[in-house]
Amino acid sequence: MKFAILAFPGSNCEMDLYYAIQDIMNEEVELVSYKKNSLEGFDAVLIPGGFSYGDYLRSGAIARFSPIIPALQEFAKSGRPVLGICNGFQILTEAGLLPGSLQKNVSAKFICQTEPLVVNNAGSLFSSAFKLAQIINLPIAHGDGNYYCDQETLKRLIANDQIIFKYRNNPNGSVANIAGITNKAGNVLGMMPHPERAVEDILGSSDGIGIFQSIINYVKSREVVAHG
Amino acid sequence: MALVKVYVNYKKSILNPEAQAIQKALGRLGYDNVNDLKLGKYFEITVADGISRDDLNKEINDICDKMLANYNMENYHYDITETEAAQ
Amino acid sequence: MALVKVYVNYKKSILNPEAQAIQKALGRLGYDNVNDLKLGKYFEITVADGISRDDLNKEINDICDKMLANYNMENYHYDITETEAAQ
Amino acid sequence: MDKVMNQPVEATPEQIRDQKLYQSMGLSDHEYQLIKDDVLHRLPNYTEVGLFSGMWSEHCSYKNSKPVLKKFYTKGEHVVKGPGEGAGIIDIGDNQGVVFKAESHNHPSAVEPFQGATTGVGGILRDIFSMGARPIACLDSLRFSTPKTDEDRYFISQIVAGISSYGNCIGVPTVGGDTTFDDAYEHNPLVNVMCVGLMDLDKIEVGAAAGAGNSIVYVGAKTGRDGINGASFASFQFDSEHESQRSAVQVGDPFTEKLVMEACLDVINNHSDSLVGIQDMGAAGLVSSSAEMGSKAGGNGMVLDLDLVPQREADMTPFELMLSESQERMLLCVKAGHEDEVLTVFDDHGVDAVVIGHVTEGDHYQLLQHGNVVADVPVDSLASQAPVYHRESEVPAHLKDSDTKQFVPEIKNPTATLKQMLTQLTIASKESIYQTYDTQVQTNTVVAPGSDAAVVRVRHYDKALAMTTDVNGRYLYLNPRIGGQMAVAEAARNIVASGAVPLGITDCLNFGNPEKPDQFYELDQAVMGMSDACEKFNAPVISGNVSLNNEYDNVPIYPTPMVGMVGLIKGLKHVTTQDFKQAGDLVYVVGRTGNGFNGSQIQKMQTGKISGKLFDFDLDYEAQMQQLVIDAIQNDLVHSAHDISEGGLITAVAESTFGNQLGVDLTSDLPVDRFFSESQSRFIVSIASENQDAFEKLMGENADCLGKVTDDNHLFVSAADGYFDMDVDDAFHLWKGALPCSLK
Ligand SMILES: Nc1ncnc2c1ncn2[C@@H]1O[C@H](COP(=O)(O)OP(=O)(O)O)[C@@H](O)[C@H]1O
Ligand SMILES: [Mg+2]
Repeated sequence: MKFAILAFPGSNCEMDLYYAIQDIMNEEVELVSYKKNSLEGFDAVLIPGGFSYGDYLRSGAIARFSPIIPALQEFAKSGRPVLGICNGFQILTEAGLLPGSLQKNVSAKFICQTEPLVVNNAGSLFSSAFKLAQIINLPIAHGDGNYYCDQETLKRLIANDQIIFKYRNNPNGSVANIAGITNKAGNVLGMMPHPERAVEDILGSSDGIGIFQSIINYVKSREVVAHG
Repeated sequence: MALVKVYVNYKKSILNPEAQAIQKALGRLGYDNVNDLKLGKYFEITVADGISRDDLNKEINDICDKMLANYNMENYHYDITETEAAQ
Repeated sequence: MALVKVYVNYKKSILNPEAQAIQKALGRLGYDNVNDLKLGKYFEITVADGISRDDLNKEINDICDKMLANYNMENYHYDITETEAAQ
Repeated sequence: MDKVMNQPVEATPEQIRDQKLYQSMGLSDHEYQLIKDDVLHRLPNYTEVGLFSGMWSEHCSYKNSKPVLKKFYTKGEHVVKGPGEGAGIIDIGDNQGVVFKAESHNHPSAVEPFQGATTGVGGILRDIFSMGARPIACLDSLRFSTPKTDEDRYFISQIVAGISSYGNCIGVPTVGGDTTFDDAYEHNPLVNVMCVGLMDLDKIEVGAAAGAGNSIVYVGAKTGRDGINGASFASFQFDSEHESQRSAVQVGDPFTEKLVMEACLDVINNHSDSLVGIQDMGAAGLVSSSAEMGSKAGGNGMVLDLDLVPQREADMTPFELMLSESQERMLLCVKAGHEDEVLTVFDDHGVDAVVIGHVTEGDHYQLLQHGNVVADVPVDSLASQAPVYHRESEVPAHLKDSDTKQFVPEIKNPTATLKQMLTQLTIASKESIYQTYDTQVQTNTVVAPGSDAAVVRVRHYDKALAMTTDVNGRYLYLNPRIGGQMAVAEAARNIVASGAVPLGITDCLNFGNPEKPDQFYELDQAVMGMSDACEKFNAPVISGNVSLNNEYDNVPIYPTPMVGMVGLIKGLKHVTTQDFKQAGDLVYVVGRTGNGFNGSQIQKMQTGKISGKLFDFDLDYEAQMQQLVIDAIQNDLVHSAHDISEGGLITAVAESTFGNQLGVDLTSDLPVDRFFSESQSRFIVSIASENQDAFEKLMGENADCLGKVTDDNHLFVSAADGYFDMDVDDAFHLWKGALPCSLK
């Protein structure tokens, strides 16, 4: 299968994702510039962390006007997997692909540390490698990771089982301890923690592999169905 | 030329940690008659001539909806002043 | 009650990278009649009664100098409106 | 608009001479005369005086420190480039070079903490990528006074926020640093940043502009009126009267820098045939980058058309354009005919780049504006022919009759003293600072802040780089030469404790006013001391930075030569941290514990000051202890290693228990007070019990077994005349909470 990693001006985790997919997951992967307007030939799209356009105005606010975004919207609509990590999550909310928004952390400070997460839905295409309620450790590194949505939206997220990961010790003030949510269809995941930073024990954790593995399993199982 | 002043503020229900921190600090410094403090963004946009007021209103609303404010958490309002030249 | 609206802007010679990036993005989106865009901070401060206008002016200047604006790089101005109750 | 209003009126050459206006730009009478009589043989105009004031400032010319810097040990078989370029380079095998340099941003940060810190980070990053290296890590070395007021707390938080905002945004992990608090830095906080980069050795770039006809290309942000005269300003001392010198500050734009960095690395890596040279625009902006590039190439001149320089503001004068310190700008020399190729690369990256001039025959450095020649000086006169001063040196008064007796700590309750020690801000955990830094981006950080040195692996190779910043100004205050040795020794100890062998150092020489003989003495002696140690550890100085005039109302800071050291770990399995790993492991102290109290944290804690003659130090012994520890690590005998520094042995033991929340049960025949001694050359090492024989055989008499790691989360240490006894969890919270609490 083949992953696309979108790179915006100011993205800074695209290579980390690249190495995670290429060296650890051993899958095909290609960087796709924000200037392109097609995502043809890819099975899954990853939107990396970083500071697209310096996070000026609001994180993700400017990136979402990039030429690649219509193609991304199209890709998402087709039901194929899209994973936005950190700034990628922020871009997805700004682009309207995920509900809610990400505000400044309650501490008003950037926080970089490893956080325990609770797997709140192990049935999604992004979390099938985990067990429900499993605790996984993933690093966070963000200043604007405080997830906000109104009560209605939260009810819908819960009712549809769209909350995939929750913080055990809510480091940033997110509504309902939310660390990662999907869209209603379940094929677009936005999460603040960085799975690509947790793919080797020497870096402190390899729990992030489960997320990439889930995506790969999903895509490959569909290939089998399609070809079988 | 028109000068458009746009004010973007957080919606009431949204907690703004920065504003909170400033208000707390003011309290510590003894400014205890400050009952409330809100912090928002303030844009001054200079727009070239040759556009009707209606179109300008449409354009500014557009810019704000699309980019300057996030409807999930922010409100905006603006005023337009005609000016002779860029300020 | 008094509602004080404080506007804080960068001084002229100071680069505002954020405003620059926003203006460029607007240009890319085709809003090419936006000649200039400045971005500053906008505070709404509600102050309790029982303070003379002179004292209020003094206090607001004080707060701005000390905390809301950075005199190295920013200017501020403000207006005061009397209100019935907190907005 | 009223145009005339904006047109600044410049003084005439005669007015500059008669009213000595050059003085306000930082040039002395002697220097002005030199320019007039020996260099130009005519009166310099306003712009020219400006060029010289920038280029002949300490910051650009090193005029006061050059003779001192010559004393540094800079040799070494692996040095590819030593001091002189933007940054130094050391060969680490596999056609790879590690590039590093440090920079001080003390004065800009004192004026405007957030922006001062951000632009410091931005500047040091440009130094690294202009060599053709990708920045892989930053470190920050901070010196503050103990926070007392809200302003102090705000100041510190703004410095930290500035460093975090820039590094995080650009995507370079900030993996280490050091932070200490002492009122000697009350009006002169120190903000030093270091950057480490990695490059392929066949891609080295130099900051030179050679070959008549080749183009000078300006890259990056537009030039504005920010930070004008900053270079000469950075070399001024502050006092209450000079407050008005605090002029325009620069704003950092990490987003633009990220684009500039990627574009420059693209040009260097993929279009090197078109590139003659590249340099960042740092202090004294356009003049310094262009004149240095011109002078370095040798044998050519340069002409720049200022009308072509991208400008953020209207009606800028040549003086302003040349001296502006607007950030995120680079200068390139591009081969004639290859301009379009290079400009296209920048365009692809969304970075502005324009040709603003070219290299000429002859040796004129000429500036044109509106068709007029506005400055015309010999190229070398600005850069390589700046005056050099050999300053006088005299032993400072406080060193003349210092008491040779060592301070004797008074310890009634050892546990209470230890707990008090752990909450001293210099000792306390710096987690609340480094937690706001992205320490992991680039996914190579193997040891993040919190251990001795940070460790960053080299991807796709079985090797890693260890890095640290260190210096204890108190030791230098009591003895600049020995203190200078100790600064390098401590850095090396941290490197060794992490499993690495020292490669080399960079430095920031933060000192007082070199025109005062007693302050010059400190600089001179410190450099000699550092150099002694560099030679001993085979860790040459490959780059550095000088920040003088750190003096307020005639009181200088402690002499504080920040040492940034990088080491190499061959084999990732040798990466070692300070945390005890498992119950049952044996705990050793390596190295002799002597009477090291003058200048120590316990002296400061108990008397409020430091005084007396610095305790003894033996560089040979230090090197020997370090070699033993590195041998033990390379023989796979070591589970944890921690250097003993401020706060002494007991503090190091306590710190080693915190990471994995283990305990210890130790016994020693040292008296309690010695547990706080800061004798150098020591480590706390833990090993698996089955390695006892091998380890003791290797160490001989140099390691004492103190006892065992336990899993009961309790620290118990029995001394000759008392004992330490505390709950590790309690102590951990005291240690961790002290800094955030004092900054609240
Ligand atoms: N300003 C800082 N930025 C990043 N890391 C820091 C900073 N200050 C201290 N640290 C980290 O905290 C740990 C302890 O620092 P320090 O007490 O200076 O150690 P040592 O005494 O061993 O040199 C180190 O890992 C160091 O890198
Ligand atoms: Mg150490």
